[in-house]
Amino acid sequence: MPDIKDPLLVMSGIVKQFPGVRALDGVDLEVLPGEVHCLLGQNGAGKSTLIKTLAGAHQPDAGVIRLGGREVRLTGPVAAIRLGISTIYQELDLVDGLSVADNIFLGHEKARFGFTRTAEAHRAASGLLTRLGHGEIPPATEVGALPPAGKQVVSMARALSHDARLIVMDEPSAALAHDEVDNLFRTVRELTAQGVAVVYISHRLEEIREIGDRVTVLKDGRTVAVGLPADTPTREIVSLMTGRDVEHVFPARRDPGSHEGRAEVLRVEGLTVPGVFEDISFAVREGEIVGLAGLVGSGRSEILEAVYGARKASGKVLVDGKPVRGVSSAVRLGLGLAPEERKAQALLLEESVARNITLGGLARYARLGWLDRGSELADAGRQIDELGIRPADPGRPIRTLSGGNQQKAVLARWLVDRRRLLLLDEPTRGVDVGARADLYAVIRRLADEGIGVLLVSSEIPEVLGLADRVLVIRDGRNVHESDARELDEHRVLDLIMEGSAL
Amino acid sequence: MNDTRTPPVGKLPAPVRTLRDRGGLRHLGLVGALVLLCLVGLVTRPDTFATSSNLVTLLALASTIGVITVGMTFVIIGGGIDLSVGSVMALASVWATTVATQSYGPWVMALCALLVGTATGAVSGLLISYGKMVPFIATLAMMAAASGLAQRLSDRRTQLVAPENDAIVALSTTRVLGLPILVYIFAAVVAAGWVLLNRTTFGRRTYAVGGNAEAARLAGIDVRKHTVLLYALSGLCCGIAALVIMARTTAGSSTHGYLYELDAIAAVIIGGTLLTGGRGTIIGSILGLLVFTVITNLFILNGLDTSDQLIAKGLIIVAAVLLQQRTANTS
Amino acid sequence: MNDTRTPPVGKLPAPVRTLRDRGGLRHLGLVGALVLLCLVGLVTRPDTFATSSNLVTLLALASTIGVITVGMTFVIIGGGIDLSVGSVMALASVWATTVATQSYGPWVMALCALLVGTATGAVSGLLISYGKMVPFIATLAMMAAASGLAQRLSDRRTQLVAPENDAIVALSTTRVLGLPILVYIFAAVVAAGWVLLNRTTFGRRTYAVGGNAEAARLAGIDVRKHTVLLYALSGLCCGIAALVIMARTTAGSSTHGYLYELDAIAAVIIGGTLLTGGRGTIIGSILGLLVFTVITNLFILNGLDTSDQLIAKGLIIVAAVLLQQRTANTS
Amino acid sequence: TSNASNDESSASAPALAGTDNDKPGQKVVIGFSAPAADHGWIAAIAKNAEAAAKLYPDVEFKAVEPTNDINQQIAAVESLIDAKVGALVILPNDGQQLNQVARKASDAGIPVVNLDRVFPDKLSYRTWIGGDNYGMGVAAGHYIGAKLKEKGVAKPVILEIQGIATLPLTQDRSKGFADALKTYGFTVTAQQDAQFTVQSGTDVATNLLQAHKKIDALWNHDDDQGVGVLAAIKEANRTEFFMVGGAGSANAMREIKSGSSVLEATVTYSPSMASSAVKLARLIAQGKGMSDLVEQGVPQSITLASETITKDNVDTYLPLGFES
Ligand SMILES: Nc1ncnc2c1ncn2[C@@H]1O[C@H](COP(=O)(O)OP(=O)(O)OP(=O)(O)O)[C@@H](O)[C@H]1O
Ligand SMILES: Nc1ncnc2c1ncn2[C@@H]1O[C@H](COP(=O)(O)OP(=O)(O)OP(=O)(O)O)[C@@H](O)[C@H]1O
Ligand SMILES: [Mg+2]
Ligand SMILES: [Mg+2]
Repeated sequence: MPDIKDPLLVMSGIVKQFPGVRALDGVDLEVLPGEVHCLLGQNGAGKSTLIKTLAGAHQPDAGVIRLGGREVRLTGPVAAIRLGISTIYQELDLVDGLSVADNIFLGHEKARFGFTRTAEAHRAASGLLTRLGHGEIPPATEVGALPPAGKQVVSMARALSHDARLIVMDEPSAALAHDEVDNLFRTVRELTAQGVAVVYISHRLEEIREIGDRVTVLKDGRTVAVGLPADTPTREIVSLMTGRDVEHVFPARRDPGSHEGRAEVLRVEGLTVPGVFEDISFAVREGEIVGLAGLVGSGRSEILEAVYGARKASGKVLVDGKPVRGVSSAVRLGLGLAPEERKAQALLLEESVARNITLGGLARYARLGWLDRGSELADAGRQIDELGIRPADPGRPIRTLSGGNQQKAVLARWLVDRRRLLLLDEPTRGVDVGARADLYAVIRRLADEGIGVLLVSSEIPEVLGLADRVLVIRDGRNVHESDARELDEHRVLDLIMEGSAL
Repeated sequence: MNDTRTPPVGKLPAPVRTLRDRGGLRHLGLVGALVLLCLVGLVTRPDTFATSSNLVTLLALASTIGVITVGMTFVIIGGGIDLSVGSVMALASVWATTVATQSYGPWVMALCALLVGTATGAVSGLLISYGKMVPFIATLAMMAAASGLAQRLSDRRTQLVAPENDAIVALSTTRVLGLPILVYIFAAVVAAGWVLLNRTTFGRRTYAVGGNAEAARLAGIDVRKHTVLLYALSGLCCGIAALVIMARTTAGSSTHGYLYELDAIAAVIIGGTLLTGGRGTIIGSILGLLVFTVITNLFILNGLDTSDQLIAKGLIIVAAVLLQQRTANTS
Repeated sequence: MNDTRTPPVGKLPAPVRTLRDRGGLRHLGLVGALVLLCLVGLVTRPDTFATSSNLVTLLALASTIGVITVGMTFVIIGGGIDLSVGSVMALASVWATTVATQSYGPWVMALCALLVGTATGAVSGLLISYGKMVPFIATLAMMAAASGLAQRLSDRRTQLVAPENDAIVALSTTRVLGLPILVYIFAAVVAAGWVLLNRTTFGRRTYAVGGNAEAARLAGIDVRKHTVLLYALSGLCCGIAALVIMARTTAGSSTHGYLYELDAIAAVIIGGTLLTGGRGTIIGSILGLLVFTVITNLFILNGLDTSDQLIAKGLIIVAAVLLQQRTANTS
Repeated sequence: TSNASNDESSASAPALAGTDNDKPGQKVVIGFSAPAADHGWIAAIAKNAEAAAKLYPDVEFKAVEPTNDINQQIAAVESLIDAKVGALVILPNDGQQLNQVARKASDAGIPVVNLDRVFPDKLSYRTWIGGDNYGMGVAAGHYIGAKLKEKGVAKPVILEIQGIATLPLTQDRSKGFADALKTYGFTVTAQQDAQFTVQSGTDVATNLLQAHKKIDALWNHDDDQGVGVLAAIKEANRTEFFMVGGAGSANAMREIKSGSSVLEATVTYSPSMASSAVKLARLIAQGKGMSDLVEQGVPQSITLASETITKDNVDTYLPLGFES
C-alpha cells in the first residue's frame, strides 16, 4: 500500500504571483516514490506553473518544497536536475538547430575535457529513442525537421537521459497519437517499477484512469483535492476541476444522411504532395463535419495545409466551385485553418490576446485600411467569453496565457467572422475537459449553421464523437471513408495500422 | 455560456500591464535620459543650450535621419533591416540635382527624389521577398550598388541646387512660426508613420509579419507583398530625407547619408524596437534619435574633441539604456 | 485500452535532412560562386590572377578580417552581434604599439594586444548578459568608446612598430613554404574555431543559447556566463587580428579596422549563418569572406573605376546569393 | 553651380607640356593607387591622373580600387607590383603605413612617384610631389591674422573646421594655422572635425554656429565640405564674420568672385598635382628629364606652394579650380 511509504516529494503552500495574476495561491502536492501522481486542473489552473517551480524554472514567492524528507531550495534548473528531478515541459523546450542527440544531452553532454564524443552520444541517444519505441529517428536528425510528435519523443528521451528520482511530464500525450500513448505508458511503467516517481499532467481523463495511482486536482491556483485514488469517478473529478457538471461530452448529431443533397463547400480531387500524401479526393458539404483519422506522420496536417493553399500540391481544390490559389485566396473564399503547432504556426507571442484573435479577419474592422479598434476589441471580448479564455483580459500578452487558453485563442481567430469551411488540426490539443465540451458544442453549432468543418485529430474518440463522416489516412493514402457511426475505435485502429502493424 | 463558469484566475484581476503601457514605461526611461541630457546642457551651457535657436538647430539636425528612422522602424518591426538607406538617400539627392532634372524645376526634382527612393526600396523588397535573400545581404548589395550609381551620375561632384530651383533650399531657409519648413516635414512624416503603424491594417500586419511570418501567412496575410511594401516605404522615406538634406546643404552629393544606416538602426533599437521584429514604436525611435542628436549638440557646444566625444558617447549610451531598464523594472 | 497490440508506432518523418548535409549544400552554393569568380579572374586576367603571388596577396588580405570573422561567427550563432570588432582591433593595435608597451619587446606587445581585445570583449559581454543590454546597442557603445580611447592613446598619430620589435612585422615579411606567417595564424584560428564550434560542449551550447535561450536555460546551461565568454572570444579574435594588421602595416593606428564590422558580419551572413542565431558554420563564413575578397581582387586586377566597382559588387552579391539558393533548393 | 560647372568641367584638366617630352616614347604601364574617391578633392586627383595619362598614347594607365583601408591599399599596391607595372604613382592613405610596400616596389625596380602624403623612407620613392599642408595652414593663418589685426579686433573668436581628424595631413594643417596665428598673438577659439563631406560640413557648422554667438573668422580645411558649411551659415543667416576655405575648388572660387557670401578667400591645395605626378612617372620610366631644367633626370622632390586666392586674383586661378 502506497500510503505506508513516506513521500518522496512534499510541496506545501506554494504561492506564485505573476504581474496581474496569482497563478499559484497556496498549492500542496505530495508524491510517493514509485507512484504515478496525476495533476489535474482546468486550463490556467496553475499546473505548469507548479511544475516549473518544481523544476527550478520559476522561484515560488512562498511555500516549502521537501524532497526525500529534506527541505530543498531549487534556485535554478541545474539545482533541480542535480536533485534528480527531470521535467518534460508543456511547451516543447528543444533547440531546432541542434541534432536529436545534441538536444537530448544538452547541458550534460557526453564529453571528455570539453570535447564532445559524438559517437557515444549517438549510441546513447538511439538507445533512449528505441526504449521509447522510436529507434527509427536518426540521432543526427535536426530537431527542427521533426513533426510535433517526433519533438515530443525527443524531449521525453531527454527527461530519461538524466537518471532521475522524479520525472515530471506536462501534457506529454498532447502531441501524441493514440498508439503512441500506449508506448509512453509502457515507459512510465518501467520507470515506476524502478521506484521512480512520475508526476503526470493530462487533460485526457481516460489516461489518468489507465496509468495513474493517485490524483491531485488544482483549481484557480489552489489545491481542491489531494491524493485521491485514481479510480475516483470521472464525474466527481470533473466537477472538482470545473466546479460544474459536464454531461454528455459530444453534442448530438443531426439525423443520419441529413447532409445528402446539401451543397458542397469543399471538393478535393487527386490532391498529391509527392512523398507525403497521394491522390486524396473527398468533399465536405454544408453543415458537415468530416474527420481525418490516421497515425502521426500519416500526412493529415499536410493535407489540411494543401487544401488551405499553404503547401504546393498537385490536384484540384474547389471551394464553392472556385479554385484555391494560395492562402490569401483561401481566406478570401472563406477558409480558416487552426494549425497544429500553435507557437510556431499561429501565435504572435508578443501581441495581445485580442490582436491574436482578430488577426484573421482584420479586413472586417478596416475602412480604407483604417482600423475600427472599438469593434475589434468588442469582437475579441465576445470570443474570450464564448470560449472561456482565462484570464479574460484582451490586452494581456498571449504568451502569458496557459497552453490551453492559447489554443482556445487560436480557434477563436476563425470564429470572429463567419467562415465557409474550417480546417481544424488537433483543435483540442491541451484543452481541458470542460472547455473541450464547450468547443465541441461551438463547432457543432457552427456546422448546424451551415459551415463545413474538416477535422484532424489524433484522438480517435474525438473524431468518432464529433465528425459526421470519417476519412482514414494511412501513409498518405485515403484507405477508408464512411459515416462515423459505422465505425468504432477498434475498427479505426485496425484501419490506420493495417500493414504498419508488426 | 452558463454562469457557473469559473471566475478569472487569482485574486487581483486588477489593472494588468498591457503592451501599451509597457511601451509607455519603456519610453519613460528614454524621456528620463533625454531630460538628464538637457539638464547637463542647461548646466554646462546655460547661455546657449536652451535658446530657441539651438532647439531649432536640434530639430533641423534630427530631421534628416529622423525621416529615415521612421521608415527603418517599419522595416525592423517587420522583421527585416535596411542597410541601404544612406546610399539610397544619396542616390535620390544626386538624381534630383542632375542638370537634366533641375531643368524641370523644383517640383519635378522633389518628385524625382521620392520616386528614386521608392523604386530602389521596392527593388530591395523584391530581392528579399521573392528572391528569398536575407535582408542584411540584399540591402547591403543595394547599399553598394546605389552609392556606386550615385557616384556615376554625379561624377563624384557636389551638384549645387540651381538658383532658379531655390524653392528646394527654401525648405530650410524660410521659417513658419519660427521653425524651418523641413521641421514640419519631419513632424508630418512622424505623425503619418505613427498613424500608419497604430491605426491601420498595414501597421497591424507589419507587426504580424515581423512577429511570426508563418502565422501571418496562415492568417491570410500576403507576407511577400507586404515585405515589398515595407522596403518601398523605407525607400520613400529616404527620398523625403534626400529633399531635406538637399535643402540643408543646398546640394545633392554621392557622399550624403554616409553611415546613416548605423545611426538610424541604432535610434530604432535604442527606442525599444526588437531587432528580431514584431515589436516596437515610432515614438521610441524618435526619442532614441533625439538622445543621439542632443548628445552631439552638447559635445560641440562644450567644444569637446572627437576622441572624448566618442568615449563619452559610449558611456552615455550605456548609462541611458541601463537607466531605461531600471525604470522598466521598478515600475 | 488494448495492450494486446504491441505498439507499432507510426513512422515519424523517416529520413529527414540532417545538419551536416544541409551545411554541405549551402556551402556548395558559395563554392560555386567562388569558382565562377575565379573563372572570371582567369579569363579577364590570365596573366596575373592565378599567379602564386596574387594568391598570397589574397590570403594575406583575407587574414585580418578572416580572424575577426571567426569570432563574429560565434557571436552571431550565439544570437548576438558585435559591432565593436573594428574599433576594438584598432584599440588593441594602438595599445600594443605605445612607446611604453614597445619598450617591453614583441612578446609583451602581442600579449597586450590579446589582453586588450579579450578584456573589451568581456566588457561588452557583461553589459549584454548582466546589464541586459541589446547586443546591438551595447557593442555600438563599445565601438564608439573603443575608437575614442584608441584616438586618445595614440593622439591620432600612426605608431610605427619600432625596429627592435621587428619580430612583429616579421609575421608578414618572413615566409614559410612561400606563405607569410600571418596566413598560418589565420589558418590556425579558423581550425581552432572549427574544432571549438563542432567538437566541444562550448560549441554545442553556443548553438543552444542562440537557437533557444530559454531551452538552454532550462537544460541547465548558464546562458549569461556563456554570453560573456562568446564576446570575450570575439574580442580575443580582434586582438589576434590587431597583431596581423600591425604586421601588415608596420604600425598601430586608431584608423585600423574602420567598418570591418560590416564586412565581417556580411561574410558571416552570406556564409549562411542566421542573424537570429542558432544556425551557422565557420566554413560558410570563411567562404563568404573569400567571395568578397576575390571580388575586390578582381576589381583591382581589372582596374575598374570605383563607382562601377560598387555597382558590380552589388550585382555580384545578389547573383552569388541567388545562385546559392538555386543549388540549395534543386538539391 | 553645377549647371555652370559643365562648360568649365574640363577647367582643371591637364594639357600637354608642349615640349619634346610629349613625343611618344617607349610604352609605359603606370599603376595608380589612391584613397577612395569619396569626396571632391580625391575625386579630382583620380580624374586628373587619368586625364593626364590619356594625353599620351605611350601610357597604359592602371588604376586600382581606391580604398580608405590601409590593409586594402597595401594589397592593391602588391597586386600592381605582381602585375610588373613600369612605374607607380601612389597617394597613400598614410605614408608611414604604406612605406613598407612602397619600399618593396622600389626594391623590385619599379620607380615610385609619391603623391602628396610622403613616405618617411627616401628609399621608398624616386620622386615626391605634393602640396604643403603645413604651409596651407600658415597661409590661412596669415590671411586671417593680418585681416583681424588691421580691423583691430582685440580678442577675436577664430573657429576652425577640420577635415577627417585622424589624418596626419589634418594635424599638419591645424599646426600651421595655429603657428601662423601665434605670430599675431591670436589663438583658435574652437575646433571641430568634419568628414570632408558636404553634409558633415553642414552638421558640424550648424552646431558650431550655435556654440558661438559672435564669430570673427572661420577657417574651413576643405572647400568640398565648405559647400555644406556655407549652407549652414546661410541657414543661420550669420554675416558678422569672414571665412577662409581650403584646397581651391571652382565652387569656392565662384563664391569668392561673386562676393555674395562670407567666403572671402581660399588657400590652394591643388589636385592638379596628380596630373604632374603621372607626367613625371612617364618621364622617369622613359628616362627623360624635365626639359625646362638643366638636369637630365626628374628632381627628387617637388613641393607645390599653397597660394591664397582672394577676390582680387581669383580670375587667374579659376581655370585651375577643380569641380568638387
Ligand atoms: N509568464 C507568465 N506571466 C504572467 N502570467 C502567467 C505566466 N505564466 C502563466 N501565467 C498565468 O498563470 C496561470 C496558470 O498558468 P499555467 O500555465 O500554470 O496553467 P495550466 O494549469 O498549465 O493550464 P494548461 O492546462 O492550459 O496548461 C494562468 O492564468 C496564466 O495566465
Ligand atoms: N518538418 C518536416 N520536415 C520534413 N517532413 C515532414 C515534416 N513534417 C512532416 N513531415 C512529413 O509529412 C508527413 C506528415 O507529418 P505530420 O506529422 O504532419 O502528419 P500528421 O498526420 O499531421 O501527424 P500529426 O497527427 O502529428 O499532425 C510525415 O510522414 C513526414 O514525413
Ligand atoms: Mg500547462
Ligand atoms: Mg500534423
